[in-house]
Amino acid sequence: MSEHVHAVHPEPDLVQLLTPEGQRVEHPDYPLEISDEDVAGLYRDLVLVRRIDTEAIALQRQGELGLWASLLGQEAAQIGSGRALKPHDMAFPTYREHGVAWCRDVDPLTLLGLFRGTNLGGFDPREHNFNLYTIVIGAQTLHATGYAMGVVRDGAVGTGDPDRDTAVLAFFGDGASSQGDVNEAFVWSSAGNLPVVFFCQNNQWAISEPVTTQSRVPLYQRASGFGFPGVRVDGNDVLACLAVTRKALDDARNAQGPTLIEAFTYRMNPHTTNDDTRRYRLGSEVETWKLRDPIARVRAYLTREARVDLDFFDDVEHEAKKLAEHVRSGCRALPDPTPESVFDNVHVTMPDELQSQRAEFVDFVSEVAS
Amino acid sequence: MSEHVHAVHPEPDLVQLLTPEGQRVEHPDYPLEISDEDVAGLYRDLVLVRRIDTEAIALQRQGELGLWASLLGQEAAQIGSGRALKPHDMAFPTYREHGVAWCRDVDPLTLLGLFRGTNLGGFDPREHNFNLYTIVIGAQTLHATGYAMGVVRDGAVGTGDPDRDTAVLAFFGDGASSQGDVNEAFVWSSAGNLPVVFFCQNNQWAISEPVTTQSRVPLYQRASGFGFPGVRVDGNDVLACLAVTRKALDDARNAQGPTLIEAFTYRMNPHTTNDDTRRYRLGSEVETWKLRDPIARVRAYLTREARVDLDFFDDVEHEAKKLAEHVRSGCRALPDPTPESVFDNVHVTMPDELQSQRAEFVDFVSEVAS
Amino acid sequence: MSTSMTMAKALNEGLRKAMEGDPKVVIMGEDVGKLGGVFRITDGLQKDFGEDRVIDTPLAESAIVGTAVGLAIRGYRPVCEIQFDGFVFPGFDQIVSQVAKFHNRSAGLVRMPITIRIPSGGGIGAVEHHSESVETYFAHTAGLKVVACANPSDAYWMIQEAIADDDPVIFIEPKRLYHAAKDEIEDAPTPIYQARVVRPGQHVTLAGYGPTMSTLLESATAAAEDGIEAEVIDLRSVSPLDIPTVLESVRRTSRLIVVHEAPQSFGVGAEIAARVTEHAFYSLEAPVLRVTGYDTVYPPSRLEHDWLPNLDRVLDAIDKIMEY
Amino acid sequence: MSTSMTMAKALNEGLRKAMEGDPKVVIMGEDVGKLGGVFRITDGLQKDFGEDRVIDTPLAESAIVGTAVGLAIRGYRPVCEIQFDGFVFPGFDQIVSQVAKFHNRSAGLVRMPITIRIPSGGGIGAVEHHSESVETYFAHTAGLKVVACANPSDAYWMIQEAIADDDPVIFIEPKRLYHAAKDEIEDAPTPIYQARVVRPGQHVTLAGYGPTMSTLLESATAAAEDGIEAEVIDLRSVSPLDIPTVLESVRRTSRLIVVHEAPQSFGVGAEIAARVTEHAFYSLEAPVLRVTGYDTVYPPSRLEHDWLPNLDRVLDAIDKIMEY
Ligand SMILES: Cc1ncc(C[n+]2csc(CCOP(=O)(O)OP(=O)(O)O)c2C)c(N)n1
Ligand SMILES: Cc1ncc(C[n+]2csc(CCOP(=O)(O)OP(=O)(O)O)c2C)c(N)n1
Ligand SMILES: [Mg+2]
Ligand SMILES: [Mg+2]
Repeated sequence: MSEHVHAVHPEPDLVQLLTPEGQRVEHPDYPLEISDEDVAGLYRDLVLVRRIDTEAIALQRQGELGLWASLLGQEAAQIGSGRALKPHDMAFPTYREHGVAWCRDVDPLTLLGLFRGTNLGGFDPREHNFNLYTIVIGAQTLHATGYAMGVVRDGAVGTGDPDRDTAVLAFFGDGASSQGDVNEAFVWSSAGNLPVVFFCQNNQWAISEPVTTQSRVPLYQRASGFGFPGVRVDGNDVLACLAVTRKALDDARNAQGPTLIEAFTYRMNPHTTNDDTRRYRLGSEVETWKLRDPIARVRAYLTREARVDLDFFDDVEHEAKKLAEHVRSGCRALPDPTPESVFDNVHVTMPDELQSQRAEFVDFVSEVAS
Repeated sequence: MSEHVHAVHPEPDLVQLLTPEGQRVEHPDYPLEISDEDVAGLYRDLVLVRRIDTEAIALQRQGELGLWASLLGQEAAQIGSGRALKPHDMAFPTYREHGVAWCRDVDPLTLLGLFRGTNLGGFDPREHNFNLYTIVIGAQTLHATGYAMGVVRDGAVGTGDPDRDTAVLAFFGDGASSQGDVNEAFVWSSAGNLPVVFFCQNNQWAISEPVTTQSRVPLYQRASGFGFPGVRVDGNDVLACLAVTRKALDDARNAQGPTLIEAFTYRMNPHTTNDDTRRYRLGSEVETWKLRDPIARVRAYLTREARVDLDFFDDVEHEAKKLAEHVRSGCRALPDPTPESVFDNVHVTMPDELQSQRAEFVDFVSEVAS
Repeated sequence: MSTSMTMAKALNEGLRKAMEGDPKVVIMGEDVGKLGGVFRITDGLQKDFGEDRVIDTPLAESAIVGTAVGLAIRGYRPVCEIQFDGFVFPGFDQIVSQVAKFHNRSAGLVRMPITIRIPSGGGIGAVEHHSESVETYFAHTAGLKVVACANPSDAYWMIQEAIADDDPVIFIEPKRLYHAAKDEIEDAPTPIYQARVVRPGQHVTLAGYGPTMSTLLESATAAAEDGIEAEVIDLRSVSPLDIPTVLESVRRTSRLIVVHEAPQSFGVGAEIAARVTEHAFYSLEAPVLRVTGYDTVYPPSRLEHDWLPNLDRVLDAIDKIMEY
Repeated sequence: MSTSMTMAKALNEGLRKAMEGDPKVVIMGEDVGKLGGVFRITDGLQKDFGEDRVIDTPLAESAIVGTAVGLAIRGYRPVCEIQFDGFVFPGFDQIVSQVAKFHNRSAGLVRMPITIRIPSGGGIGAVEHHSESVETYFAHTAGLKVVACANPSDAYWMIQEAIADDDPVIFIEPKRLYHAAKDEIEDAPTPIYQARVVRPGQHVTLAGYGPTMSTLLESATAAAEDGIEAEVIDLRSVSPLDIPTVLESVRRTSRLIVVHEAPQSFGVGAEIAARVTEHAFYSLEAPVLRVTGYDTVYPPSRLEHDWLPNLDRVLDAIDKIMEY
């Protein structure tokens, strides 16, 4: 592959509603009416999901989790997009959307089983309209596309009934944009004019590979080649992410078809707790991005422009502490699965051969135990 | 999938140098200096490959071939692109590029083994720099991309030496544009700035599916999303196909990276000799396209504007007859493979287990024979 | 409906019944609409059930399967058609890592009632990639069921049972039998995951499935002329395997020959041989023999009839096994 | 170079030797460059051989394999790294339909000297899709060779032999042994497609490969304390299988247990059982037994050690087989 310059600076075409300094700016295509309470609510979300992340990393260090994929730096992208969803919309995450899970009222503990090694997900995606985490890169974008096909067949798009019209939000990363599955999802949703929004968190890195390994042009432009709109948003700006995703989801619900959103953000932590960034990226890059912190700008805005109660920030801090405790104790309390449970749910009805493997296994385990 | 209108009319953005009526027109981006002899040469190519196709269809009817994929209507796209290649360039066909094979000096008989069922291709792609036919849709676009990676590593691009700089030409169809592999090929060649030209023959159909099943926008636009140029050319205009492909190949050789060419053409015959078009398309559509015949316009041009010898057309007819005879008799004379040859070339060195399977098979076949 | 029909027609009727019976059943694949599929198995279904239920998809197998997963999550019961065996591989990841595992990953909370129809095997004089036997890849994958029909009646009933099954099913259709002789449709199905003794005999057991069953029956008839009574078993389900039915037979005959088109090594015959030998070790007078495709690339069509298991090769194996 | 090293280091040194020896060898995969791969197997190679020979590819397995085919046609000798076993499936079509068949389709005129390295198997406490055993899928595919290294010395030599082989090779690396104990690198290789008796014994034969070999050796040691001398065979090559070496052993021990992590059904053990039983029918005192992964989805890591073949399960099988 030929040489590339690795661009970390947002381009002019970036949608921004709140500057890194916390200045509210307007964008012609994305007007946003939002109350101070709501901004405060978003602040709360951002702080709390960052706290969940911090705790999970600590739990991994302590051996309580086998692995953790940190969302640090991507809180605004996830809360902005997550809060744009209606309860009956459906979200398809990768393995990093802990912030979106939060917006879907998924208890953080529900996410930990996969990383603790006590289950493979183990929840019902339909309970909170939030799919199982998907680790195989890109696969979930096709699931989202198929789900959207179902939505269309259920007559749940373009009816004008806000409680009926449904959109699907598919998350993926900059690296995933190279997978065949993701591009097939673009083909299908465009040709089928499906109610799906593709939300790409371009956090600049796919493990050790810079986004330039995947593409020499901004990723949001990919959509145009498939015949649907693409937009790049400041992924560290929760207001912009909210406004842009809301518009795209509305379009989807109104049978206007798919949109690709590229949230331009940064993976502040290593890829996962297993990764070592010193081998491939400069600390200075991380420093640059610290200046664009998604939380600091909202706090600056709230303190300067908005009238939140004096003790609001303390309350959020307090709430974060309580949440942290919930995550810590809850994680340790997660039940270990029973050995024989590996035979459950492989099939809806267990075939005889598996029954006998199970019986043998159960005898054996008890035998060894005794 | 939602409803689509099936557009068969070329769009304004179509590059055309020779009108269906045989009028030579100029295009600012694609000036073409070409002698009457060369146009006559192209005419000869067009007529001869159509004749090969006609004969192959007849041979299939007579049971001499198991199957044939007709190129009827796509002669100009294939001859124009094929003649733009230099000997040391490499072409990766699908299963329909008999015209390109012709331009690579591949004996038509070499192509027949696959369709007769006497081999699976059975030639060396490097002999004429023309790859084996590839039936798995889209797979060859990645082979072309990888070959181009090799070209770069051999320092055979951007040197300015015309005998050294090498381009790769990858063929695929409108249906193939939906495959993950094809889009991954776009990702890689763009990110790697590889010397590969993607030549999509949009013949409006993927078996029974109109191109609108695959995309709601013109296919050439796909390239822009990946960050490289795309152009739509009149696929029934051999001069335009020649000029556009020549330019794209030059760019590739000069390290300007990939280009996507969409040759807007039409599959005049059924998908293969097995297909029945009456189930899915109107005869009137075929009639419309007959008026855009790729050969008629060149003949009109040559008769009206060019000074070719009076007996030129007769000579070509005569040559076509001889070629037809070569194909007919040559096909019937193609040797049947020996039964035990199925064990050859599975591996470079035959593993013992396969040796014994072979031995058993040979005994057995002779036993039954006797 | 006439009760005698070809396998192609039986599949078509079975699909129609399934669609009539459950509005959540959707058919999706390449050319399944107006064309009715390249083998016409879905003939007329789009006309009768509409484009929303019989979907001509873009040309992408990974997406055919991947979107089926999403449809299943939304409550649909997708029936995917893979145009030819050799083209299932671009969809392999979605089948093996998503379809097969989703129910388990969701702790049994989400079901994947997906049927993947694959016209399979050789014998039709096709070009490369159109005659593959892919069942073993899926049989080795936990979470999938793999079945193969061998006659019109089973085709009619098994496709309906596969679609009704809440587990994902790989449905192997022996394409060379699609338009073979018509046959009666039985009034009731034999349960899909049960093997069936299609010819009784006491000297040797012949077990197969799908495309090879006719060869097995011919072989049994021919062997009978030499006084060897072969019991013929149509396994019907490759995974799960109905080993008890095979064991019951082998305990009587003491000899077993397994036949399939897929290459021999690491094929279905190996699993049957291993399991039967383990459970009927003292009943066997001879090792389990296999008559299968060879460990080669599927040959050019002019050679496929030498390559495929055929009457002579099965009779040869019978002679061999009787000599023990 | 020190002659004692971990398997990870041995693979790294082997790759280095291969690259030094042949300028056409290129390494390609996700994160193989600066990072040296998530397991550091390619550590330092991009620094020393440049970005053109150690290629950080876009995130697309089908393209990693598909472009390797094109590179091979152009005369290169690509070594593809698949980051984890579970992620080979998006590249499955290119491996099975292109890599495996190209040499045959070209009538032997084009070779596919492609090595596909797959860190495989479980035991490292990973999340889903990171502990799969995929060897059987490839062993059942004509045209591919499948090998597995079980110790640093084999890792060092076998990776070089695989790369030097003009046939495509699926190279299974037991990831949980990457950073296990160091071991001596032998001065010369045992030919890659030969099995090796790693411990002699006369009562029962234990055959395995890759990740399970350490378990087999521990089991043999434990069994010896009860006076049962188990002969342990490291198959090394899964396809082609070195059956003669296994047969020679079984003719002496009359008993065979095959061990692997992949699910039991339609797995490697079945093929070995079928073939050994066919060729040593009268030598066997007992059926071939299998100690393998179960026919389930790979379990969450907290359960993997119960699920994987382990000392107790192998000893249990030894007791069982000795009772025949
Ligand atoms: C098909 C597949 N190939 C490889 C991997 C290994 N892998 C896990 S995450 C990752 C990088 C993903 O990068 P990106 O899409 O940008 O998402 P991010 O991790 O940055 O959020 C890779 C290569 C995988 N999970 N699935
Ligand atoms: C992966 C794969 N899926 C399905 C097929 C079956 N098939 C053969 S040709 C074809 C249509 C191809 O259409 P297009 O790409 O437009 O090429 P054309 O035949 O029109 O030249 C299909 C679906 C195949 N060969 N490969
Ligand atoms: Mg990323
Ligand atoms: Mg076409």
